[in-house]
Amino acid sequence: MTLNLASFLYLVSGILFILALRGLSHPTTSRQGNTYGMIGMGIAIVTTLALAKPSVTGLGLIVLGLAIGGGIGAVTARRIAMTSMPQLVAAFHSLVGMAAVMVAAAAVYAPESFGIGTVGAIHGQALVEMSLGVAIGAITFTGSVIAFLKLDGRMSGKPIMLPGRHFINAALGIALVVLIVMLVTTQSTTVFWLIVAVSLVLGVLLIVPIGGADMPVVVSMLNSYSGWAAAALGFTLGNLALIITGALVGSSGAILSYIMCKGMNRSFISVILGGFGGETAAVADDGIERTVKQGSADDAAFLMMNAQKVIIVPGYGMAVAQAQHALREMTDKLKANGVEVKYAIHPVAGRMPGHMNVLLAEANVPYDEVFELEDINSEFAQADVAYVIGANDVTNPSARDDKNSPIYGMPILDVDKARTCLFVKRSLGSGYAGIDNTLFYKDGTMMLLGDAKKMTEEIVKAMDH
Amino acid sequence: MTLNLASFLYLVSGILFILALRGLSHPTTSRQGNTYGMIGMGIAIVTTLALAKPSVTGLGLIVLGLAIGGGIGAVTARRIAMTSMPQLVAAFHSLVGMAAVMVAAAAVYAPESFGIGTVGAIHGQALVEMSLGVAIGAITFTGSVIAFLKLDGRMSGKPIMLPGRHFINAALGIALVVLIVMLVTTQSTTVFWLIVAVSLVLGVLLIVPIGGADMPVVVSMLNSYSGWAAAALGFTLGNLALIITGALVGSSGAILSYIMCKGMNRSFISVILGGFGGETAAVADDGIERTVKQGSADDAAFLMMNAQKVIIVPGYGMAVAQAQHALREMTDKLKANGVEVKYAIHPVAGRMPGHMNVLLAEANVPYDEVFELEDINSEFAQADVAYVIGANDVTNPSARDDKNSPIYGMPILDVDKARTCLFVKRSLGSGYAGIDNTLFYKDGTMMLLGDAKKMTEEIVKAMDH
Amino acid sequence: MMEGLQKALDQLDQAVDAVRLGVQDLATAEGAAEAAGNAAHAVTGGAIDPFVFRFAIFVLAIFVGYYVVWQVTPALHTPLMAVTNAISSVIVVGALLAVGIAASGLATGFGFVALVLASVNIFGGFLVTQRMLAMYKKKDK
Amino acid sequence: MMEGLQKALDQLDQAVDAVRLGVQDLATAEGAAEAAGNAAHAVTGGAIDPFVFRFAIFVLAIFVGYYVVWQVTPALHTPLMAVTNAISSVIVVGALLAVGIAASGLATGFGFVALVLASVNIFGGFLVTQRMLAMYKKKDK
Ligand SMILES: NC(=O)c1ccc[n+]([C@@H]2O[C@H](COP(=O)([O-])OP(=O)(O)OC[C@H]3O[C@@H](n4cnc5c(N)ncnc54)[C@H](OP(=O)(O)O)[C@@H]3O)[C@@H](O)[C@H]2O)c1
Ligand SMILES: NC(=O)c1ccc[n+]([C@@H]2O[C@H](COP(=O)([O-])OP(=O)(O)OC[C@H]3O[C@@H](n4cnc5c(N)ncnc54)[C@H](OP(=O)(O)O)[C@@H]3O)[C@@H](O)[C@H]2O)c1
Repeated sequence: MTLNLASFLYLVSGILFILALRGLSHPTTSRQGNTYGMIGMGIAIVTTLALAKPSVTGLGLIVLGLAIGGGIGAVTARRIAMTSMPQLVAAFHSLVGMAAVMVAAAAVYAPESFGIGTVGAIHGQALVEMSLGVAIGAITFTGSVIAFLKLDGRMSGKPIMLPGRHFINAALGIALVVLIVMLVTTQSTTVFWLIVAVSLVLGVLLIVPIGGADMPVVVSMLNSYSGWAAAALGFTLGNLALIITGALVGSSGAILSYIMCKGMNRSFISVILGGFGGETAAVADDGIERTVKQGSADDAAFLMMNAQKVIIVPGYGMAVAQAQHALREMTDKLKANGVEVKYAIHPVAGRMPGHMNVLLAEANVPYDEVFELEDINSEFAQADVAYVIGANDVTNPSARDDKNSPIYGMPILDVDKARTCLFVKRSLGSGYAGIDNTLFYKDGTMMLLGDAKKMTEEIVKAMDH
Repeated sequence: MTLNLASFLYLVSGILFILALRGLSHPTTSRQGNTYGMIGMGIAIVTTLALAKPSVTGLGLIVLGLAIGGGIGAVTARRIAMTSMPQLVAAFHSLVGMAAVMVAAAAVYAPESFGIGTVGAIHGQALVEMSLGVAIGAITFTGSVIAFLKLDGRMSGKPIMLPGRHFINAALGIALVVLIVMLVTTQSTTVFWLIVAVSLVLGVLLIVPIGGADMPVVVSMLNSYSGWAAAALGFTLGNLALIITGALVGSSGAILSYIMCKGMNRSFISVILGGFGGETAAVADDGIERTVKQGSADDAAFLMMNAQKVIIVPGYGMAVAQAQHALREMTDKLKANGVEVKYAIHPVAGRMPGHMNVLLAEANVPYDEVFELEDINSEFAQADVAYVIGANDVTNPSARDDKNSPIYGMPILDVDKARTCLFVKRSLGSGYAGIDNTLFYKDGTMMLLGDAKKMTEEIVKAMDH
Repeated sequence: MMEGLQKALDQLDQAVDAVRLGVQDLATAEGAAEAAGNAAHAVTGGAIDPFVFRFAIFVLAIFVGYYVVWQVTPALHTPLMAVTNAISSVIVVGALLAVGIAASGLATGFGFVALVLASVNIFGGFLVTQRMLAMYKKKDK
Repeated sequence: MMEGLQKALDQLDQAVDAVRLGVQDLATAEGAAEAAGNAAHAVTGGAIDPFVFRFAIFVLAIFVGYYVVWQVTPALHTPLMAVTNAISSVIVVGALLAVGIAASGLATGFGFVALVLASVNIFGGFLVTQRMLAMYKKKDK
């Protein structure tokens, strides 16, 4: 295959990746989009094989590698619980980061294979591009590993604040620049590995000070990084598919980070600087006696069965409790009884963008019953019951009314406008932002304390009476 | 200047053009966008000068050319009436088309200047790209001239249907392909000029069968063509700014054509095949006696002054009568009297996309009082008066209710839902589509027969009593 | 004349071979590393026809155009037509090259005509757009 | 060795000059027209560094990415994260080149590791996306 034809085919696979993302603009086109993505990947792989013309041994190795990796990937994809998506994505990012580092290493030891010179005589520009790729890749690797550990609960979510960390990070950053210059002048592999080492350390240091709850933004940011790393290596390899994909992934991660920060009304900088979400703030004690109306599953069942319209507001607690299937059963009962049921999703409900939508989809909730904040917020005033299950911050009226609240300005779901507001959670404790929710003490509110799944199941049972 | 730096700067100007179009997503950013566009053009020109390093004579010629063209352009831009926009755009497109032809001719006679070979020995690929550019450019030229003549009323808007025109066009198309092949093999300038001649004829033949009223779609299509011509020459000259701009303009024209066809519920093919909009169809005579309630300016003034909410629906007749300023005066009076006034714009009201918006903007109507169909259509039910000024087809309920109507399926403004519907036009005649409007004979309708501007001015006077 | 070219091409071949040998010799030497790297780069990475790149740029620009134009608010569709017209006259770069480098009288003439036509569009298009856009105002409160 | 390279470069210069002369001689001759055209093309059009083109492609792809991602419906943001992850493993082309062309044992090793890691992502990413997307259903009526 000529290089021209190959480049053209890489362009085709880049275009197919664009179409893959484009498909996600609507659920009906999304599956087709995913297929485009797979075809694009297939074209990229076959083109590369036709270009490299590997020996029999080489081909054997390649098939082996694809089989091992593909097997692990396929099994993981099949087995993983939908609630573990955030962790899975973080883990996958770390792999992309490490793969980028390894490809760069291979390029340093066998530059001829990539047409960027010979050992010890690699084209300067290629070295710069490669160093950028390898540095970002290594940061992505360790950063994603930390994010994975925090999300998976294998490491405390508490922010770890090293003294003088800004100073250390700056020093490491400068060291990176110096090392890259050295690599170009000396072509030394030692320097290359030093770059890798420094970047790995930097990845850890950048992410440990960020609290576990901020990890979704971090994961998305690392997604963006992995894109830029791929693009940088794309420049080195002169590969159009890599350059286009890198830019797509880079933009995608950046935009999702932006959307999350906006949904939480926080600045990206404040997330990255870390230190947030470690301890829950003390509940403001304003001296006013607060009374809470607590209810039982029977009360809730009675209220909802006699309602005309129920809006369900799921949150992080639903994911933790895996309550989506029970919830679906409950709404089926309600609908069978002639009650109108809708789901309202806050842009940052749960722990990653679109988190609630996936879980509801898993429980076979049709996506046209699920509405975004702007589309449903005005309907709470006409609803008889708002069933808030495992959500907290996204309903907190202090974001709307209290200028001193740390989440002031964040858009919220106006569940307090519904006639009755049912809150399913295990305690009166706060959510991710660590802020007391005054709604618990309001007249129209009834607390259903307990695990989201168990409580919902009890309500379902109570409905049968 | 090195070619690398120049290419980079051409890329910058391409990006600035993207930002220019991006700015048009909102009126507040649009002026900034236009500035980006001018800067982009400036960069492209300066870069080319730095690259070409013209002699003093050459520079003199260039300044002269820019001065002559710029002067004509600037004066035209200042003098032109807003109502003549469709014609102006058509005229301008013809210039781009001719410029493309001239540039290609220059390239044929002095290929060295463009780095595509020497006279009689021009690179084959460059010749193919160039022929495409020159053919599309020439078609754009004569096509736009015809469109201009029809829009400006200097030529009858009637479709001119040559017998066997599809056959002639096909033959010319085949001739073009043959000529391009000959050009590549013989490098003869005669063949080049033959290509130009055939394309010029083709441009005329393609557009004359299309009725005057369909010209807006044609203008937009020719806009798209001029883009593709520019892109083709961009390939020849290896110029990134031209390639990017060509693609932008090409997409833009195509999308606008699509939007217009959709707004009229017609297929693009049926527009291009022509023959539409020549004669007005005979008014369907269903034997039912139709009575029309006619009103005076005084009646209209009384009705509107006592209304709570008035929605104004402008159409092509407002543009013809230049009634926008009088209209603005009328709404000022109404607003001063506490009446709520809004403007409703149908996507294909008038004779080009956004036609009504420009005219209203010219009359200082704030753009946040002007609404698109989807955003205002539900409000007619709450309006006391719909003031339909020079619009007809876009209000015709047969598009909504009568499956046999030629415009069935076209979205319409539901003016018939308003308590009273005032129609300002000169007769009971039909509009662009040549279809009778049953609304004229409805109970809630009052016809104000007369010129849109005069009638509105009379209403304003009547309001002062 | 044919022979002249043939000879030249032969010489070119020889030169390229010589470079290749030189590079192999030098592969481990230090100073000339950069030069060698350059040569190797040209052999593989540089071998892609620029047409492929231009085509890629063209296709991506169509995507960008598609999205950017769909985002234009309908109220500004008329200015959109005017401004796309203005920017499509970047074709002026071709005219400038023809007039500026001026290798033949005819070509200069054609270039000059193209220059005048494109200039009408550039100035006319941007200015009329500016005039239109200046009219779009918000309600003053 | 330095001399070898120098000599080669000199020869290259001579060859290029000879080509240029030959082309000028031939400018009016017929048969070799195409060849001459090719040469002239290489001198000007082909002289642009591929980096510029790649950079242009990169910038335009960022624009496309920007628009395409903003159009993704919020309900599909989780699949978006999964699928971007999957496609970012086109980095596999680098791994394939390393393993396939295999010039040094070490490089093959690194390439193999990269290949395995990227494959996990490719299969894992696309399949988990497919699994998620299969769950999004409309109300059946
Ligand atoms: N979605 C994103 O992309 C994203 C990204 C970054 C940050 N965030 C942040 O995450 C938060 C999301 O808000 P949210 O309302 O969904 O969640 P939240 O405010 O974190 O509240 C979740 C609630 O669920 C309850 N809960 C936990 N486990 C439960 C179980 N097994 N059964 C029942 N209840 C349980 C907890 O209360 P108990 O302990 O009393 O049970 C907790 O108050 C926002 O503050 C947002 O800014 C979201
Ligand atoms: N906007 C676009 O991009 C575009 C493109 C292509 C086609 N079109 C077509 O154009 C039509 C636009 O609809 P429309 O409702 O705006 O216009 P219309 O249906 O063409 O009706 C215009 C009306 O204005 C009246 N009129 C003309 N001159 C007048 C004057 N001086 N004073 C008062 N009234 C006058 C005419 O009636 P009298 O003769 O009785 O006065 C005519 O019925 C649609 O059919 C659409 O499909 C639009």
